[in-house]
Formats: sequence, structure tokens, C-alpha cells
Amino acid sequence: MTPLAPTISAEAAPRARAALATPGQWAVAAAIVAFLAVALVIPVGTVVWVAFTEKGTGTFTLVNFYDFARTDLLVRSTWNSIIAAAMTVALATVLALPLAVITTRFDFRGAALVQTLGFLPLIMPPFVGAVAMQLVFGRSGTINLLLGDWFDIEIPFMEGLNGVVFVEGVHYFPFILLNLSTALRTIDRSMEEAAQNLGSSGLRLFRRIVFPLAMPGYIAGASLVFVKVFDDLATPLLLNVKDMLAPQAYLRITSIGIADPMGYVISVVLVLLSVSAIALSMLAMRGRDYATVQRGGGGLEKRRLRPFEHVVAWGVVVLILVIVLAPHAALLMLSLATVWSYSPLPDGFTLAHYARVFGDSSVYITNTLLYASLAGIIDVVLGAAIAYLVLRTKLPGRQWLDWIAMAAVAVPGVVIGIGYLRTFYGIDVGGVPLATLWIVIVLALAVRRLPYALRACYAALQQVSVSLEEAAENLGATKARTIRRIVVPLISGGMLAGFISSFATASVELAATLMLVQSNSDAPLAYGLYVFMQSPAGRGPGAALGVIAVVLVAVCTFLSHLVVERQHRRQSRGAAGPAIPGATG
Amino acid sequence: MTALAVDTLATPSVDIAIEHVDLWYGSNHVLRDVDLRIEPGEFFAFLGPSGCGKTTLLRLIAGFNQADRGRVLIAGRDVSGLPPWKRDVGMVFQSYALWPHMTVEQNVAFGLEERRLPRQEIRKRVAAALDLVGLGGLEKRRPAQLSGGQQQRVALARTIVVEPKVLLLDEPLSNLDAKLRGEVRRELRELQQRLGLTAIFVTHDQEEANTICDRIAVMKDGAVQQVGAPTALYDAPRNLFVAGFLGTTNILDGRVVRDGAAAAFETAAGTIPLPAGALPSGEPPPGAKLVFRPHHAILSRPDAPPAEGRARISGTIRFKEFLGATERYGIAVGASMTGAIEGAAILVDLTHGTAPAGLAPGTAVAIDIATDRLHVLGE
Amino acid sequence: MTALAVDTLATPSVDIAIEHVDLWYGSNHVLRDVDLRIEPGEFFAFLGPSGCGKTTLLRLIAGFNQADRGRVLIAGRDVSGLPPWKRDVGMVFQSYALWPHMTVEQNVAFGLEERRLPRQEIRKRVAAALDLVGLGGLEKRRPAQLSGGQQQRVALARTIVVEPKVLLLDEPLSNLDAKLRGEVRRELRELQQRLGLTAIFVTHDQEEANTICDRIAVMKDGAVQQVGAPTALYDAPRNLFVAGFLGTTNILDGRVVRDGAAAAFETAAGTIPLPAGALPSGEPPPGAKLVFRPHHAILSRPDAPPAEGRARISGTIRFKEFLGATERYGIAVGASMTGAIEGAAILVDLTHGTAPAGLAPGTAVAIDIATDRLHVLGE
Amino acid sequence: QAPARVTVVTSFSKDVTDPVKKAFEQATPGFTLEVQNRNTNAGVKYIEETRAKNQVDLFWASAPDAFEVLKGKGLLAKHQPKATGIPDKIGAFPINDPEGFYFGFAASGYGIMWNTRYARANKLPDPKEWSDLAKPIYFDHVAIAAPSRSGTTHLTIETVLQGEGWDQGWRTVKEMAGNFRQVTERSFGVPEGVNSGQFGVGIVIDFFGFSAQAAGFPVKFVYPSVTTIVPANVAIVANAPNRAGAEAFIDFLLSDKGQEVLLEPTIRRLPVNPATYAKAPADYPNPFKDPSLGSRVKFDPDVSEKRTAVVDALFDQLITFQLDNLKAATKAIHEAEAALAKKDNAQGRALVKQARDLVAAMPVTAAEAASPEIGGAFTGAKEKGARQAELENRWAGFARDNYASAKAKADEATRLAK
Ligand SMILES: Nc1ncnc2c1ncn2[C@@H]1O[C@H](COP(=O)(O)OP(=O)(O)OP(=O)(O)O)[C@@H](O)[C@H]1O
Ligand SMILES: Nc1ncnc2c1ncn2[C@@H]1O[C@H](COP(=O)(O)OP(=O)(O)OP(=O)(O)O)[C@@H](O)[C@H]1O
Ligand SMILES: [Mg+2]
Ligand SMILES: [Mg+2]
Repeated sequence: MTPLAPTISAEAAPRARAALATPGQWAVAAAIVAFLAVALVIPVGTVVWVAFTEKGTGTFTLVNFYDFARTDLLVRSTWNSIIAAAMTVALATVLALPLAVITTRFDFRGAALVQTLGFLPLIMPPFVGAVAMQLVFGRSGTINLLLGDWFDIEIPFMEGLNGVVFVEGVHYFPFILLNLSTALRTIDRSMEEAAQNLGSSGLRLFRRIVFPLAMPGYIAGASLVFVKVFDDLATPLLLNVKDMLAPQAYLRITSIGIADPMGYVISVVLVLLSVSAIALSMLAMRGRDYATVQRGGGGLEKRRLRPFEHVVAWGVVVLILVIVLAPHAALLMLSLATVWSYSPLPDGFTLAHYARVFGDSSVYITNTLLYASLAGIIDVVLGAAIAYLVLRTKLPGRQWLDWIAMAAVAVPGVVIGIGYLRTFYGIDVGGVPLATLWIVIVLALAVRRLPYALRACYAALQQVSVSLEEAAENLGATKARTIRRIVVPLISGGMLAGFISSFATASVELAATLMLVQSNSDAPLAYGLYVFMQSPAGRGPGAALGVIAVVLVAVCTFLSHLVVERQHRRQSRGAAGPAIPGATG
Repeated sequence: MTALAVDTLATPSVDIAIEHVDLWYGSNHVLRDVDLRIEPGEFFAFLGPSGCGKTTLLRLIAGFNQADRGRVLIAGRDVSGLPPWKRDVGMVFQSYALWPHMTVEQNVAFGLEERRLPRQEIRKRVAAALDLVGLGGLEKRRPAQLSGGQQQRVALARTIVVEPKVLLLDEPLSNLDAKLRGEVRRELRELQQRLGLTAIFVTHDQEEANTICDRIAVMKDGAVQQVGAPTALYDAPRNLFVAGFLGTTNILDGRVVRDGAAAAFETAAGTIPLPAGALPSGEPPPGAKLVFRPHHAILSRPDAPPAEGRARISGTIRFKEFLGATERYGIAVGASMTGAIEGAAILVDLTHGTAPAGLAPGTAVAIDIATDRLHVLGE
Repeated sequence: MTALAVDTLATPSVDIAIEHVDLWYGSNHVLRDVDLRIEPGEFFAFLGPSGCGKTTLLRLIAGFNQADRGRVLIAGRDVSGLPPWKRDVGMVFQSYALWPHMTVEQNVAFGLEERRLPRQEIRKRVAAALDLVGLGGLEKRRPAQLSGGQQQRVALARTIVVEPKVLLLDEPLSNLDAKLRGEVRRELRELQQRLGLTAIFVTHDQEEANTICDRIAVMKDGAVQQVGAPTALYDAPRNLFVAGFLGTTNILDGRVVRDGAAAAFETAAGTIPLPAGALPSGEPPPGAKLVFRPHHAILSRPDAPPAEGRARISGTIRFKEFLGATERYGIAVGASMTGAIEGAAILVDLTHGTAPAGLAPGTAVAIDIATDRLHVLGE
Repeated sequence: QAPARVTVVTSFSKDVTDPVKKAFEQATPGFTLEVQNRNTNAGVKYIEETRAKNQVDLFWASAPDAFEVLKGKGLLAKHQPKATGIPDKIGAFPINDPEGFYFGFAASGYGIMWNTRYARANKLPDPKEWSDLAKPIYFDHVAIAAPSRSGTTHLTIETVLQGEGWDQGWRTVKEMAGNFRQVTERSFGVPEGVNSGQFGVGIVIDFFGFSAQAAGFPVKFVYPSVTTIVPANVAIVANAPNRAGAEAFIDFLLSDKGQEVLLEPTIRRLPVNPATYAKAPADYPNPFKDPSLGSRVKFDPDVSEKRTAVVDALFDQLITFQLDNLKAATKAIHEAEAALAKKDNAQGRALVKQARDLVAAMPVTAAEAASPEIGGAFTGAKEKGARQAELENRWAGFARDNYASAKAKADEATRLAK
């Protein structure tokens, strides 16, 4: 590099030398772009392109968006979606915060178990989940039947927008729980001590120090909840709320015989709004640091609870778990029920449903584990890579990687399914169309769940001090080695959170799967569930399959929590470290 | 200095008592029967080698550690059950523990906001505190945008701005240059006296401890070795550790020989007569050694007669170090000697520019030690 | 010390050239036209007030910052395009930057593992490095389980164990006690010389810089003020800043008066004759001040005659500080004087125990300054 | 030699496919049936998207409209089934596609299914006729699947429209719709909800009711005296890889053996071969004998075809997406009528009548609905007068305003009756 001409004014800082990025980073970015292009942009583009064409002629037009803006129903739907999403974030926060704080900042026995149980609501198997939910909270559900018998009142848990908020809140709060917990675990103890030392305690301490420092994790979780509610169609449809964007898009896209571009228009709007929400959340965090490692620091030791506090903590935990796990309890009962109809509890219990699915389920389970874990791994790798590129490099346009990947969250599953068929069916692999190979299902699952892992990795990386990486590079570790030996271990909590979210939700994904499954032998659990759930007699077996799915994911989740706990203990000030009296979260 | 506490009435000073405290980290016995009393309004220092338990002791007082035995009293009240935020004990963390998500200003204002002071007042006091540590103008920066020393100063400002009754300073100045350190130190001292704070200072810099502290506790391996005023510790160390830790010291192996009332210390390099005060009362402790400071000796040509009140041993100059105000000479003497730091050399410090000419390494010299500065000490 | 590098052949030493470097953090001009050459095998120091850009300069050499103008050459090669891991420049971070997920041992072994040394060798060298910093026995601890000073030593061990060609030490000893600091310092120096490393040391401790460094660069606000050997800087500072920064200095306001070849400095407290070397060649710089070190004066009773080669001013003792080896007196003199540090007082350092009796605050004394130690300096 | 695989895409549940698969493989050795379960829509999209290299032999589902779409896109292959004895029509509907692209293999009647426990708890009388569902007592207790998403429901609505005429037909539909609790987005959502007691009464295909009963749920099912019979179909996909297998499957389905499988309790559909009924249990409904099962209504496939999309869109815009408003108006009318029944008032009666007319009013006439201008908006044809979105918005606005003023009038009537 030649020295710059000395004529440059001393005050204007010349930026000419800021190196942009290394070839390695370019290569990784290119690979990610290629993946996103093949797995997301092109397939979805071929489908969604309809939104920009005139019906009938196929010429380019934006008139459909004009129509969108002028259609009362859709405008109302947009607002409803935004409001419901925002309110759900609030409810999910209320549910997630206490669990996250109690299990991560305190020495709370059973933390791994609570974390696992608190995570289960995210795994709501399609169809049966809805039935179970209705059976507990619905107008004729257990609670309302009992309330009606005893007090002659009815609580509309599942009516209208409020119902949507309630159900979605219960369903998606694990996103916040998981990511917030990861972030809380990473906060250096001395941050809290410094504040306590200056007279701060309890809620104020939490509000001003602990929570802001965990903000990356919270934002990751909250933005996922927001866009998920925004993009979720199952719950509104279950609750018969149709004036929201996602159900509108779905209803229009999947109507037989009507070639209505509006469904795709709504999809495009959904993608735009979701990505804006993510971009906004990032904007809110810009210009702040969250890496707490300075000068060694105080470790990650947890605070011990006094007996009284223990009781309160358990009370809170149990209360929340009872609420959020009620649907799963119902699911379990459903799977064991002979008949359950308009009564608080089933008429009788039987193991027959499990017997019925026994033969089929092993192939479903194997497939599910295979697909979902592959998808989870792909997601974590991609998510970490994208987060790294965005946060740690100067690649021009790196934000776009993030945004494009996040767009996947808003693309309806059917659209991906159709797009995949359209894009990959023509490609021949050894005589069979590419789209018929099971690996394509994995690809679809991976791309659909990428946002979860991405947000989790992003949040985790925000909490890692760059100087730790510099120290490694300084000792001769290349960027790649630094990532492997320093970055990855330090964000392992976030990567695990990402993996669990992706894995667990992929294991019950249906919409895209339904398009792509070619035969029973390639089918995952969700597909098996679908097959059962189309007939009255299939409800029990369907529920049994649902329970199997939930248990499967729960076991995996629990194991990974144990790993996290162990790793965390190693980084704390020592198992027998000092305890702090008093203190509430 | 801008007055920090214009509106605050000085509250009565508090004392701190640490009573027979033991503390373990797991199986690691970190504090051993620590028993100290710090007077109200005193500026007290903990001194000791790295890892001896100073921070742990401060954390105990601040409420972040719990003693496994013994107790801590602040203003006569047992604080074992008192959480940190109720103690009004301000601590400057050795690791700074600045909040990365807040600006410098927000970091410093935090404690005042917790005390719900009016906005106006907070602004004034934050500005004054930042001024005190020389950080005016950096209010809007975040910790990551500061140099190491600047971060340390934020940590200091953040604590002193709330004017806690007890001030715990864990190496608050280690990353500042001498000049700034001197200034801040003086400001600290003034603040402490004006407000009648009880302060405990941890430092590795003995000069620092000496300048601003009323009394010092010297610690080793979690146990207190000696407590006293700086000069007392320096001039009358209780044992070899204290002598060696507080400033450079020459330690000579040998044994005490008595001749009636008079006593002398016999070393391989010669016998040195001991003045009355040099020996501890009673028998000299086993393994006792002769101790004197490098600047309590002067160098002379071997042919010049020793001055009055000085004992002589002879040696050869091995090296010379320039320390700023003084020059340090390392002198090899008889094989049985153990220079505390230099292996087998005795150190002599001469004020820069006052040494006789021609003291190059290799030269034979006479070391004339002021006998009234000699001590015989055990471990 | 256990030899660290038993199997390594000493590679030829490298030199570092920093050529007219400017660097901005945003709109903050942090390095200003820094131009330095560090010789192969030299032990070099950066000295300067907190926030002056020392760390930034080290980071530039290590490859973590990019110069906006100018360039850095290591061994004659422009390293602008070279990533940090290809530079073989080891840096001890001021913030330690220890990896919390690794044990002490793993932290230290990291660099060696990256160099793909055999297991056996790694184990040996890690043990030796931990020994050197006095951390033997703590191998299995994690950083959070160490005291501040112990963490700092891990950071040091981690870097020196790889024996990089260039060693950048950013305040590596600030949290160690004087004794340990001295030991480690000496080990460092020995290691550096044995392996022919080129080392740059950042410290706030001038004594430290003086003892182990061949040359020092004094910085202020991102610009280099003076480069030279420790004694040269101390004895012949180029400007008031360097004089004031390197050790305590007395600065007297006044003006130079000439009388043929002889010159004198007229102050409110009296006129002081200047020796030939005290004045810079040519006209004295505007705003020039008279400068001397506190230990270049002695205190006498006002009635005793001044000694040969000493100029006298009179004053009243205001305070006395005990600094360990020396005692510092602050003496108020004529109103027009500005003591560099003390406001309106002149500082005199006397070796502890050598001061005449009765020098309590309030006493009138005579300050006798060695005239050959006087300098007239501008800003 | 390995048995040749016959691939079928179907929306039928395991309960249907498993017995058929078993019987088929038994009856025609040398073939195995590979079942790909997809909901109707996904199935259609799948066949559409994979046409370039089709791997599917058969499409097998209920909704005739899905077959119409596939046929329209040239995705079905013609076939001449071997089976004999199958009449042209079942009830009012033609059993087979006149052009020979798809074939009815079974039929089902629409009817009313209700949960007995729910009915007891809410004191609902047993419904018998469609008109019962418009009664105030059923308010908020009835569910139906959206015709735009359930081809069979669409046929039912269309039958009502053809049977009663455009205006009166819609009036009937809307009066019933005023009592809807839910318009589900898939056919099975209705029986599912009735089974678990989410809502009391559902408008469903018979086999849903019967199979739920068979599964032990406390539900009952009736055919109203006038019901529609809708066929379920099967077709060979164009370029089927195993054409022979596909034909064999269709022939099997229409054979005596294949028809008999339909009688199984878990399937329980009406065979299209009248002869099969001889083997059915005694109370098995027989559309070929029982005139109330469909044969009373007229059904003109041409009329239906022209306005399919329009009818669906109208239902969605006037009912599905306006359900809250419609219900509010209906409730107000019910209250007004109740009040008037206690204390009559001529002016009030007039107001209620106006309110009912407002609810029943349609934004388009039968002729307009079949016109190319409006139809074209949905198909994208050249003649379109307005874009689909514009039309829909206009209709939604029409409904919303009408329902609001109907409610206002009914409320007024109530006040007058007090
Ligand atoms: N990211 C940043 N943005 C803006 N200014 C910065 C940033 N980092 C450092 N600075 C400023 O750059 C100047 C030089 O910082 P540097 O860390 O090099 O100082 P230093 O000489 O090492 O100080 P110290 O002795 O306190 O460690 C300081 O004034 C600091 O405030
Ligand atoms: N969590 C822990 N588990 C085990 N030992 C610990 C833990 N934390 C600190 N120690 C040990 O306790 C001892 C005292 O630590 P402390 O931090 O009090 O030392 P210090 O006197 O402040 O040292 P420094 O001057 O280096 O800061 C040290 O030897 C340290 O290794
Ligand atoms: Mg410490
Ligand atoms: Mg620095």
C-alpha cells in the first residue's frame, strides 16, 4: 500500500485503509449466498413472482400491492397481526422471564428439568396440538366445563384475538426462554455485583443491569416470537380468527382452482414486515456493547436462594409450567383416552393407540431424528457463520445475509414446498427427480428453521468480547482456528439453543413436508400424524404419535441442557464458591 | 477539586471489625483467622503478594463472600445477614466491572440514580467525579471505547461519586501513570478526610500505601502478618516476610553471638556489631537473619576508613541499575550470603548523582551499613 | 529460571519501523505522525499518560488496528496486509483477554498447539512458563478462579511461552506486587536477551521502564515527545512534559537573564545562576521554565551557608510525605513559583533517615539546589 | 419379479386407504399400492408442479373441483373403465366425468352431525332439517367447512343454490350461517370439533358422522329430508409411469370387490354400484332407492362450473370473513323476533323483515355471477371487468354495511317491542 498524499486534511479521518474482508470471508459469504439462493430465494421467487404479475396475462405489475393496500380485510388483517404479535411478545415475556431468571441466575436445583419442560410448548405437533389445546382451554374444554359446573362462568381463553395472543404466547414463549437463558448465563457475575455494591437490588437491579446485558438474547427471542406470531397460521385458523395476514395468505394460496395472486402478495408483505421487524430490533441494539468480559471478570457463579425464596421460586415455576404444559398434559391424556368428548376428563384410558402406531412409528421416528437433526446442524452452522460475518467482518452488504435468511421465517411452508418442486423436480439425479429425495425435505426444514438458529447464534456472539479472538490470533491462530477454538466454544450455549429450537420445531413441521414426502418410508412423524388425523378413529393414534414426538424432542433437549449446565459450572467461580445472602431476581 | 458533596451532610464515620475470619474456596483456604479493626475515618491499606487474599477480604466486607468462620462488623453491627446493597460500602473492583451497555456518564450516574437523587444533582456530581479522575469530555463514550487507564478511572469515579460510608479500593490506580496516580491519590485522600469515610485500599505500590494510608495490614497466604503505620512497618518489620515485602531488603545469613550486653551477628563476610534495638527481646528466633535496607548502606573505596556508626563488609560490584531517583548497585559478597532479591548479592541504593565516581561492575568496594538500621528477624 | 526454549534455535532478531503513522478512531485522532525505529533485539518502552495511544500503537504493530496513514515494517517488510496470526508478534493484552472456557494450562498451551508442537514439548514449555510467573500448581484452575494478579500472570505466560520474535507487553505487571514484579521483570529481560527478541513494553512505572528498557519513547496525545535511553530522558528531557512525566520535577517560573557568557534564571524567590549546559543552544524557548528534580536539592537550616555548587532559595515546610526509601518535603516558596505537582510548593526528596532533625511543617528552611542539575525547558 | 408399484396421491385417511390397499393387492397380484397422503390442495399442486416428470399414477380424492382443475390443465388421462352396472347419476350428480377423465367410485351424503353431550348440556333439540339450523336456539353452535376449501361443501352449497334459486338459496345459507360458530378451513375440522365438543352441530359428510360413531364418540348423524349426494373420484394422471397399474386400480375400485370395501365401518361410503347395496347392512342408506338422498334436487354441472369461483368468493366475503358481523345481525334479529313474539308490533315486524332482507341481499345476481366479466376476474381471463381483489373488497364492504344496518334495524325493532 502506498502512503496517502499528505495533503489530506488532518481533521477528516481518512478511511482508505480499512481492509474490507479476507478472501476466506468472501468465500464463506459466497457459499452462504449460494445456499440461500438455491434453498430459498430461487424456489420461493419462482412461486412468489406471481405477486408481481397481472392475473391472466402474466405481465409485470405492482397493482396487486395497490389492491392489497385498498382491501379493508387485508389492512385490518395487517393491523391485527401486528397487534397480536406485539401483545404475544408481552405475554411470552411474562411467562419466560421468571423461568429464565430463576433457572440461570440462581442456584436452582432442577434447572435443566425446568428448562426442558419450559421448552416443550414449542413442540406442538400439528392437528393434535390444536385438539389438545381445545380440550383444555376451549369453550368446551376441561377448564371451562369445570368453571361452568362450579361457578357458572366461562373464560374465553380461545376466542378472537385475545385467544390468539394467549395460545401463541404459550406456544412461542420458549423462544424467549431459551435465548434469554443463554444470554443470562453468559453475564459476568461482577456486573451484578458492581450494581449491588452501588445499592441496587431486586427488580431494579434486574431492570437496569441484568436484563439490558441479556438484551441480545431477549431481542433474539422476542423478535422470533414477533415474526412467528406474525407468520403463524395454524393458531389463528384453530381459533377461527381469519382476519390476520398469515391465515389470509394461506387460505388464498391453498384454495383449489382459484389462481389468486393476493396470497403471494400477502406472503411478500409478510416477508417484508418480518424482515423489517428484525432490522428494527437490530437497530435498537446498535451502538451498544454486550460483551461483559473485561479484565478477567468475576465468573458466572450463581446466587444461592434462601429457603423462603426457594419456596417462592418453586411456586412461580410450577404455576407457569402448569399453564404452559396443560396442552401437553391434554395431549398425553388424549393419547391414552378411549373417548374424550365434552367432558373434563376422558371417559376411559387405554394403551391401544400406542399399540396401533407401534408398527409405523419406528420408521417415522428414525426419519424425524435424521431430518430434524440434520436440519438443526445445517442451521447452526449457517446461523453461526452468518452471525459471525455480520458481527465480526466488514463485508459489504453482510446485513443482507441476515435479512435474507430471516425472510425464511415468513415464507409459508406450502410456498417453499411448491417452490422446491418447481425448482428441483426437473433436476435429475440418477434417474429420479432431485425433489423426490429425502435430502430435499432436510433442505426445506433447514431453510425454514434457519432463522431460529441464526438469531440464537447472533445473540450469543454479541456477548463475546472481540479481544478474546484477538488474543488467539495474536498467538498464531488463523481466523478459522480462532473460530473453532475460541468463538465456537464461547457461543456454544447459543448454538445449542439454536440447534434445539431448529431441531425441535423441525421435528413437527408439516406444511413443507406434506409437499415433499414421496413415500411412507421417507415420512417423518408429522406426516404420520397427518395421515392419522384425517379420521375420527385416528385421533388417539395421532395423539400417541404426537406424544412420541414430544418425548423424543424433550429427551434430546434435556440432554443438551445437562451439557450446558455442566459447561457452565466449569466456568463459574467454582462449585463450592461463596454464596450471597438475600437477593431476589 | 470540585466539591463532590456540596449538599451532603457528613455522616459520622464508621469502623469495621473483622473478627477471626476464615474462608475457603472449595478446598482452598483463602483467609486464615483474619482479625482486624479499622478505625472510623481511617485510611487503611491491605498489602500483600498477588493471590494472598486481599480481594477476597474486600469482597467479604462488601458482602459478596461469606465467611466460613468469624464475622464482620460495620459500625459495630454484624453484617453477615446484610445483603451488599444495604451496606453502603462502595467498592472499586479490580476488574473494573464496568457495564458495557452504558456510557461513561450512565455508569457513573448509576449509584446516584439508585439513591433517587434529583436529576440536577446527579448531573452535577457526575461531572465533578469525572473531573476528579480527569475524564471530563468522555461522558458519552462507552467502556469499550476507552483506554485501560480510562476504564479504571470510570470504575473509580462510579464508586466515589456515591460517597459511601465505607470505600473499598481494589488496586484502583494500577493502570494510571505516576503523575495522574499521584493526583488522584491526593484527591482521594482529601475526599476521604472531608467526608470522614472509612477507606480500605489495596495496592501493590508501597509508595502509594505509604503516602496515603494511615495504617497498613500486610498479608501473606491469607493471614495478616503485621498491622501498623507505614513507617512502623518499614522501620520495625516483625518478620522477614514483612521486611522483604515492604521495600527491597538485604538479608544476611548467619548467627547471633552475644558478649555480655553487647551482641553481634556473625556472617561469612564478617561480624557485625548489633545495637541494642536490633534484637527482638529474648532469644533470637530460630533461623533469624540480619536485615537492612539498600539505602541504609553507602559505598566507599576499600581503602577509606568506615564512618562513625557504620559497620563494614567488603564485596565486588556485580551490576548497576538506574531506578530514576536512585541508582542501585548489586554487590557480591561472601558465598554464604543471600541477597533477598539478587541471589547472592547485596543491594545498595545511592541517590542518583551522589555515588563516588568509578563504581563500574567488577570494582571492589566497601559496604558501610548504618548499624542503627540493622534488624535481626525470623520467618 | 527454567530454560523455556531448549529446542529452539535463536532466530535472528527483527527490527520494527513505524513510519509516519496516523490513526483515527472515528473522529478521534489517536496517533499523530508517529515515527519510530526499534532496533533488532532491543527492549523498548512506551511511556505516556493514560489514554495517550500506547495500546493503540501496540495493536497497530500486532495487526489489530490499521493505520490510516503511514506504515509499519517488521524486519524491513511492510506488514499492512499481513493478518495478526502471520506476524509472529506476541502481545500481552492490557485486559488479559484470557479465555474463560479454558484452564490456565490450556490458555498457556494454546499458542504452542497452534504451532503444532509435540505434546511432550508443549507440556514442558507450559510448565516452565507457569513456573516463571510463579503459577505452578494452578494449572487446572479456570481464569475466574484466580486472583487479579494471577490472571495477569497467565496472560503473560501465555504470550511468552510461544517466544514470538516480537514481544508486545501492555502493562503486563501492573497488578503484581513489587517483589514479584521485580522478579518477573528480570526473567523477562533475560528471556528477551537470550532469545534475541525485540520487545516493546508499556508501563506506567518509570522505575520499571528504566530498569529493563534500552530505550524509551515518551508519548503524549498520540505524538512521540522524545526517544532515548532512560538516563538520557531523565537527565536531559527535551521539554517540560518529558521532564514532568519522568519522575517528579520542580518547575519554577521566571526568565533567563544573561550577563555575557554567564546566564542566570530570575525567579520571584531569587536569582539562580545557570551552568553552561542548562540552557538549550540559542534563545531559550518562549515560556521557558527552570526545572530540577526533588532529590537534586537538599534542605539546610537557613543560617548554614550553602554548599559548593549549590544555589539557594528559601521557603517554609508545608508537608512531609513518607515514600519508603525517601521522605518528601513540600516547601512553600515565593508566590510566583509553580511547583509542578504541588500547586505552589517545591518538592525535595531526602533519603529516609538522612534529613536533619526538626524539619516539621512550618519550619523555615533553605533549599540548596545542585546547579549542574538545572535545566531550562519549554513546553 | 417385483410387484409393479402403483402410486396414488390421495387425501383420504389411513382408515380408507389401508383396507383398499389390502383388498387391491389381494385382488390384483403383481401390483402394490404406494399411497402418498396429501391434502387435496397439496395433491393438486404436487401433480401440477411435477408434470414435467410425472411419477404419480393416480389422483384419488373427494372434491370434484380438484379433478376439474387437473382436467383443465391437461393433467389427467382418459380411461374407459371395464366395470358394468354403474349408472350415470347418483342423486342429482353425474357419477363420472362425461369426458371420461375421472370417475366417481363412491358417494356420500351431506347431513347434520351433533354431539349428544354437548346438546344435552346446552339443551339443544336434535336437529332434523337444514331449516332447524337457522333457528335461534342453534345460535353459535353450528360449524361448516368453507366451500372454497372443501370441494364437497362447495357442491352442497351449489346444490342449495340450484335447488332454491340464487336469491332464496343464499337467503337460506345466510340464515343458517348466522348461527355458525366457525367456518373451518378443512373438511375434517368440522367432525373433529363436533367429536371433541368444541361446537355442537356440524354440517358434514355422512361417513364422518358414522365413522365417529364407530370410533365411540357420543355423536349422532341425520340426513335431512333433502340432502345432497356428492361423489368421490379417482383419475389417472397424464403420463402415468404405470398406466396399466393405474387402470387396474380404477377397475378394482369400481369392481364388486372394490365397491364392497366401501361398506367397511371405518370407511362407510355409498357405493356407486347399486348392486353392492345388497351386501350392505340393513339400515345402510341407499341413494338409488331413497329419493330423499339427493334425487330430489336438480344439479346442472354447467351452471356450477361457470360460477364456482364466484360462489366460493361470495361465501368467503359475505360469510367467512364477515362472520362476526353476520352473527351480530342474526343475534339482533333473533332477539327482536323473541321480543315481538311476546309483544307484537307491526312496525317492529316490518323492521325485522327489512333486516332479514338486508342480510339476505346479494351484491351480484345469478346472471352476473355466471358472466364472463366477473368470472374472468377470478380466472384471469381477458373479459374481466374488475380485478378479483376489487370485487372482493366491494362485496365485503356491501356485506359489512348491510349487516350493520340490519343489526341497527333489528335493535330498533327490539326497542319498539319493549
Ligand atoms: N473505540 C474507540 N473509539 C474512540 N476512541 C477510542 C477507542 N478506543 C480507544 N479510544 C481512545 O483512544 C485513545 C488512546 O487509547 P489507548 O488505549 O491507546 O490509550 P493508552 O495509551 O493505552 O492508555 P492507558 O494507559 O490508559 O491504557 C484514548 O484516549 C481512548 O479514549
Ligand atoms: N473461585 C475460586 N476458587 C478457588 N480459588 C480461588 C477462587 N477465587 C480466588 N481463588 C484463590 O484465592 C486466593 C485469593 O484470591 P484474591 O483474589 O483474594 O487474591 P488477591 O490478594 O486479591 O490477589 P491479587 O493481588 O492478585 O489480586 C488466590 O490464591 C486465588 O487463586
Ligand atoms: Mg485482587
Ligand atoms: Mg492501554
